[in-house]
Amino acid sequence: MAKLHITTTINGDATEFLCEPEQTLLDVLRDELQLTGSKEGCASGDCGACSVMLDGRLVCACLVLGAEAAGRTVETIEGVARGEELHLVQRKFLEHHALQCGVCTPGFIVAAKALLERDTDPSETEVRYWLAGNLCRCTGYDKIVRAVLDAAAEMRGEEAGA
Amino acid sequence: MDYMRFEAPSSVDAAVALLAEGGGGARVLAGGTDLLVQLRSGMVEPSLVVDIKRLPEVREIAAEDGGFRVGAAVSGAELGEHAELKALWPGVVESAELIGSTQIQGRASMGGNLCNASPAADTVPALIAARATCTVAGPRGRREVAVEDICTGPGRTSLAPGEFVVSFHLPARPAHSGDAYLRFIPRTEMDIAVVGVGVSLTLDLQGACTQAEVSLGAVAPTALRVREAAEALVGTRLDDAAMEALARAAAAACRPIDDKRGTVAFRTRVAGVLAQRAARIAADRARSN
Amino acid sequence: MSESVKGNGAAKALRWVGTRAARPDGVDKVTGRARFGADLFAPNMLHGRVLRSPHAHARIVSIDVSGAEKLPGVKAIVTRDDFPEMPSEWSPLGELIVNYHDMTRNVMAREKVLYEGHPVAAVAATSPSLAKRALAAIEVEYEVLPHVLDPVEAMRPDAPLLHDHLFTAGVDPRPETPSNVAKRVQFGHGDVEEGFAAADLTLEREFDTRPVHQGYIEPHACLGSVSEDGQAELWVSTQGHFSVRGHCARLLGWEMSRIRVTAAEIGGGFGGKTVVYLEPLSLALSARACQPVKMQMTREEVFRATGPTSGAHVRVKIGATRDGRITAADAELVYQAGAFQGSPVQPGAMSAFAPYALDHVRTVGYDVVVNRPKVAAYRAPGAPIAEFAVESTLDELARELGLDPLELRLRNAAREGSQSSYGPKFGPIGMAATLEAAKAHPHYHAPLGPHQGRGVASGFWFNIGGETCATMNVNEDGTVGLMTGTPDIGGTRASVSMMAAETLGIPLERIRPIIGDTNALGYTFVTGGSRVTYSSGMAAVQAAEDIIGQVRARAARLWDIPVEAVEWQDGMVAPAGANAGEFDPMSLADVARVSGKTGGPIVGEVAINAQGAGPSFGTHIVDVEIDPDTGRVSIARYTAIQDAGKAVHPSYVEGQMQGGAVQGIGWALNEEYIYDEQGRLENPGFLDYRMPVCSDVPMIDTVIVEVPNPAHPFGVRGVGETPIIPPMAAIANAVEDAVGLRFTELPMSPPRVLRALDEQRERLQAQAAE
Amino acid sequence: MARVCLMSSLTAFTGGERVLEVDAANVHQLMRRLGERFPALAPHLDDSLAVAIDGEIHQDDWFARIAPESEVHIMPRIGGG
Repeated sequence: MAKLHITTTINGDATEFLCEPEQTLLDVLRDELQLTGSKEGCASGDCGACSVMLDGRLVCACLVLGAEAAGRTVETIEGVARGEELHLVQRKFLEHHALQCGVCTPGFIVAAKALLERDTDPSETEVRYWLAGNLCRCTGYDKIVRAVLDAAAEMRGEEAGA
Repeated sequence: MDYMRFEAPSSVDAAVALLAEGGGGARVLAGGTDLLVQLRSGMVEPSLVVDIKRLPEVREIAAEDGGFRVGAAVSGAELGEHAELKALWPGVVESAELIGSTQIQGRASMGGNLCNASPAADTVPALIAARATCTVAGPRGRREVAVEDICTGPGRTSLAPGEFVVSFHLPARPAHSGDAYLRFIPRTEMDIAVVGVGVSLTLDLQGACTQAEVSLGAVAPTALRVREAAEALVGTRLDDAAMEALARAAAAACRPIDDKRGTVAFRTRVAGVLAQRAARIAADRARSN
Repeated sequence: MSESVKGNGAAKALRWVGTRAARPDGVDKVTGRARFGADLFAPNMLHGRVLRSPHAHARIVSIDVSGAEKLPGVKAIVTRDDFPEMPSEWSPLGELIVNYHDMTRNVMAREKVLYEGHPVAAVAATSPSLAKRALAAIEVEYEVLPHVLDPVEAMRPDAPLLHDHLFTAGVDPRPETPSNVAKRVQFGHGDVEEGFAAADLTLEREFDTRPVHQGYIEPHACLGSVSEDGQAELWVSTQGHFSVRGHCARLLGWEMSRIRVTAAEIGGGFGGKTVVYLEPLSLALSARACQPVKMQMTREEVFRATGPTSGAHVRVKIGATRDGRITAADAELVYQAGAFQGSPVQPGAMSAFAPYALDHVRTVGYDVVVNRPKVAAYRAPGAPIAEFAVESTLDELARELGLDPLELRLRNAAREGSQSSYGPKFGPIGMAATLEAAKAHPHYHAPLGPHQGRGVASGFWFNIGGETCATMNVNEDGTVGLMTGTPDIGGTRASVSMMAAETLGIPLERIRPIIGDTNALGYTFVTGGSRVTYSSGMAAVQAAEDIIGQVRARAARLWDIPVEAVEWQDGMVAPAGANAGEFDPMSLADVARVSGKTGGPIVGEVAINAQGAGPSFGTHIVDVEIDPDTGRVSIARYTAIQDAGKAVHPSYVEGQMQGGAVQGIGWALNEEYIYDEQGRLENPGFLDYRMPVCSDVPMIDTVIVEVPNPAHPFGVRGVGETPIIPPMAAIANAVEDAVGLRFTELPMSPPRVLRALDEQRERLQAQAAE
Repeated sequence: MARVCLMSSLTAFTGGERVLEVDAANVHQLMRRLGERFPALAPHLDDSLAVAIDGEIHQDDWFARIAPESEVHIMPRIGGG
C-alpha cells in the first residue's frame, strides 16, 4: 500500500512525512515524527491530551487525519516554549503546582494558551468551560484553573505596563 | 479488508465524482469528529474518504436573502464568532456551540452533525425549528432540501449515492423573533444530548405568539418537528397554561429508547421541561429585538 | 482557598519541608519532554496488540492463528500455550494477595474467557495497522456460557459458576461444593447484640454501588525487548516496576535477573497500575521475535480489560442512645471481585467503622467473583464503599436524634488510645481534629440558596510503609544524586528531595532525584498505599544521615580529631568547640572535592522496611444544588479537611485532597459501568463513562490539619487515599438536606434523582389530597 | 507475656480462642510459638498477615520487638491504591 506524502508546517518548521491514510495527525506526530508531547488518552476527542493548534484553531490531533495537515500549520506543545524561555502558561502551571502525573498537562497548556490568546480576562466559569474538553484525573482542576487565571492576570498586567 | 483511500478534492464537481465512484464505501469527511471515532473503533471501514474542507463553498458564511448561507463544514467555533449570524439565529448557533469541547468546536460542523444522522445531534432540532434548508450536490446537480427531510433513521439519510450537503440556508425572519436550543446532559459538558429541544417563535407587538416551531432531539429515531407543541404556543401570550400545553405536547411526541444515556421515562419527562425552558428563552430573545 | 491547622508538632524551623518548592520534573512535564509509557521507541521495534474475548463467559474450544501467521510483517503470536501453568499459591501484591494460577489466566485466558475483553491472543507486527489486521485473521471458537455480573446474584446457588475449584475460604467447615464466593472475612470486637439491646434507636440501611474505574488519563503501555541470549529489558508505565519484574518472571518462568525493568513517567494510576496486563505479553512476543515489542492499550481496552474497583452491596446497622453514643455497629459487605477472587472487601470491612471508638462492632465481608474484569486497587481500596454506607447511615441517625452531624461524629470519634474497629489501639490521630476544623470552618455556617443542601462525612485510611531503598551519591562538587525506587506519580521526587535537602542542610536545587531501575537499587515496593512520601522520605532521610556520618568521619581524619569532636551544622562540618581544635568549617562540597583522597566516593545507601505509617482521617463539607425538574445534582461548594501529619509539600497535599474529592464526586454522581444483556460493556470510553470535567466542579477548598506521626522523622502520614472516601456520603447527605430524599444507590445520576423527586411529589400530592 | 488478639477468621484454628498470652520477644518468635501451640493455625500464619504492636502496624517485619506488656493484634496486611 502506498503511503501518502504530506508537506506541512509544524512549530514553524517546514516538515514532510509519509503516512497511511488511516493514520491520524496524532499518530503521525507521535509515531512518525516522534513529537510525543501530544498524548493519546482516548483517541476519540474526549480527553484533550492531544490538543494542538491547526491553522490557529484548537483541535484534538486524534480527530484529524494526518493527510489533512497538507499545506496547513500545526503547533504542538513542543513549540510552546521559546528557546530557554517557558511560555507564561507553562510558568504558571509550575508556580501553582497545577500538575500531578503530568500526562494531561501538555494538552491543558496548549488549550489554555489558545484561550488567553483570545481573551486575557476570562472568568473562572469561562476558563472551566473552555477547558472542559481536557480531562485531568489527578488535580480536581483547582490548581489548573488558578494557574490559568493567574496567567491571564499577569498578561493583563503586562499589557497595562506596555 | 482493503486499505482506505484519502482524497481532498478542490471542486464540488470533483467531490461528487469521487463520491459517486466510491459508492457505498465512500465517506465524506467534514469536521471529522464523528467519522474519525468510527474509523478508529472499526465501526466503519470505508474504502474512500473524501475531505470536503478544501471546497471554498463549504467553509463560508455569507448573507443571503436577509438570512445566511452557511457552508456545511464551517466549524462550530466559526459559527460562534460570526456576530450577525449569532444575532439572527442565536439558538442555531448555540446548538452548534454545544457540540463537544473547545477542541471539537474547532472541527465539528453542521453538515457532519446532520449527515452523521445521530438521533441526538444537537444542531438538527435547532435547524428544524429554524425551518432551515440545505443545498445537496450530487451526480444529478443540486437540490434544496428541508433539513428535517435529510435523516431517515439512526445513521441513515435520504442522500443518494454521490450526494453530499454543501451548505445550509437559514432564512430571514420578522422582527420580534427568537430561537433557542437546550439540551440535557448529565455533566455540564462533553456528553451527548439525552434530550434536545429547539424552539423558534415570533411575537406580535402585544407579545402574543404568531408563529412557532418546536423540534425535539434524542427522543425518537430522528429529530422530530412537533407541530402540536408549536400549536400550543401560537395565539397565546406564552402564559402558564400555554407552557403546560407545550410540555404535554412535547412529552406526548416522544418515542425514546432506554439506553446508556437515559431512560424512556426520564427523556419523556425532561423533554417537556426543556421545551418550556427553551420557549422562555426564545420568547425573551423575541421581546428584545 | 487553603489553610493549615497546626497540631501539637514541634515547631522546629524548617528550610525546605513545608514549603511549596518547584518540582524537579516540572519543566519536562510542561514542555511535553517527559517520557511516559507510550513515548518510548526502540530501533527495529514491533507493535503488539491483543485479541480479546467478545463474550462475558465462554469456553475456548480452539484458537487458530495460522491465518495470521501467514501475513507478511507478522513476527510473533502468543496464546495460552505460551504461558506455563501456575500452581494455586498466594503472594502479596498491595493489599490484594495474588494467586499466580489466577494471574496467568487473567493475562491470557486458558480454559475459558471470563469477561468481555479477556485476552485470548497477542500479536507483534511491523506496524500498528498490520497488527490490527493480524488480529482479524485469528480464529477463535467459543462455546458461550451463561454469565453473571451482579455480586448478590452471583452468590445464589443456581448462579453460573466461574471456577470449578473455588470453595469459600473463611467458613468452617469448608463447603463441599464450589461457588462464586471466594472468601468470608469478619472483624470486630465486643458483642453487637448486647450493644443493640442498649440502644434507644437502631437504624438499618442497605446500599448499592457500581464498579468505578481509576480513570488515569494514560492508558497502559510498555516496551519489552528480549535479546537472543534471553536478557530482557522492559520500559513500562507502572506504580511498581519491581512488582512488574516479579510478576513477569513468575508468569514466564524466567529468573528475575534476566529482566531489567525501568519505570517510565506514569500518567496516573490510583492503584490501577499495580498489576500486569501487557507486560508479560510484550516480553513473550519479543522473546519470540527477538525484536523489541511496544504495546499500548486503547481507552476501550482500558475500560474493558483493566481493573476497576468493586461494585458492592452493603448492609449497615447502627444503634445509639438518645444522647448520641453509638452502642453497636454492624455491617455486611458483599464486594464483587471481577473474574478472579481478590476484591478489597477485607480492607473495606476493616475500615467501615474505623473513624469511631466503639465497644461493640462487627463487620462481615464476602469476596464474590463475577464475569467482569478483575478488580484492581483503587485509592483506599474497599474503604470508600464501606464508609459511604456507614457515613450515610450516621447522617440519618444524627437527623433522627436531632443532633448536628459533626457533633454526633465528635461524640463517637476515635482518639488516641481508642481500640480501632479492625483491632489495634490508635496512636495519635487527627479524626477529632478534622471534625473540629470542619465545625469551625466558615463553610459550615454559610447560608444556603434555594434547592441547596449541605452534607458532611468523614473518612479513614490505614496508610502503609514497606520495603524501600534509597541511594544518595555525593558528586565531586558536593551536589547530590538521589535515587529511589518508587515511581513518582504526583510530585514525590520533590517531597522526598525536600526531606533530603532538609537533613543535609543543602539547597534543594543541589539534589537531583531519579527513579532507579530494578537493577539500580534493591527491591522497592509499589507506589501505593499512600506510602511514598512516608517511606521513600524516611529512606532518603536515613541515606542523608548516613552521608553526614561519613562526612564527619572524613573531616575527623582530615583534622586528625575524634569523630565525636566533629559536628554537623547547617550543611557544614565543624569542630565541636574550641577544645576540638581550630579548623575552618567545611561544606559538603569541600569534603566531596577531596573524597577520592580520603577514602573514595561518598555514597549513602539505605534499604529499609518502613514501619509505623500513621492512619489518616479526613472530613469533607459539601453544598449541592438540585435542579428539581431534571434531577441534576451540582456541586456548589466543597471543602476538604485532612490530617496530613506533616505536609512536606503543602501544594501537593492540597492537590491530593482536591483530586481525591473530585474522583469521589464522579463516583457519587455519574460514574458507572453499563453492561448489555450479553455482558458487554456499553460505555468503554470517556464520553459515556462520565468522569468530572473542569466545568462540573467548583474550587475545592482545603484545610490541612497536622497531627504529627511520631514514627516519621518529619511527622508525615500518607495523604493520597483518604480524600476519596468522604465525598460519596457527604454528597448523599447534602442531597438529603436539600430535598429530603435519601439515596442509597450510586451513582446519584439525574434519571435516578428525578424519579425519586417525582415520586416524592406524588406522595406529597396524595397526602395533601387526603 | 504479651497479650495477643487474633483476627476472627483465625479463631477457627485455635478452638475459638481469640485473646492469648504468648511469651515472645519479636514477631518471628510469636508466629513460631503460635504455630507450635495451634498446629492447625501454622499454615495460615503467612504473608497475608500484619502484626500491630501497641497500635503500630508492622508488615513483613519478623524482628519487630514485642515487650512483655505489649498488646499485639494479628490482622490482614494492608495495601493501597
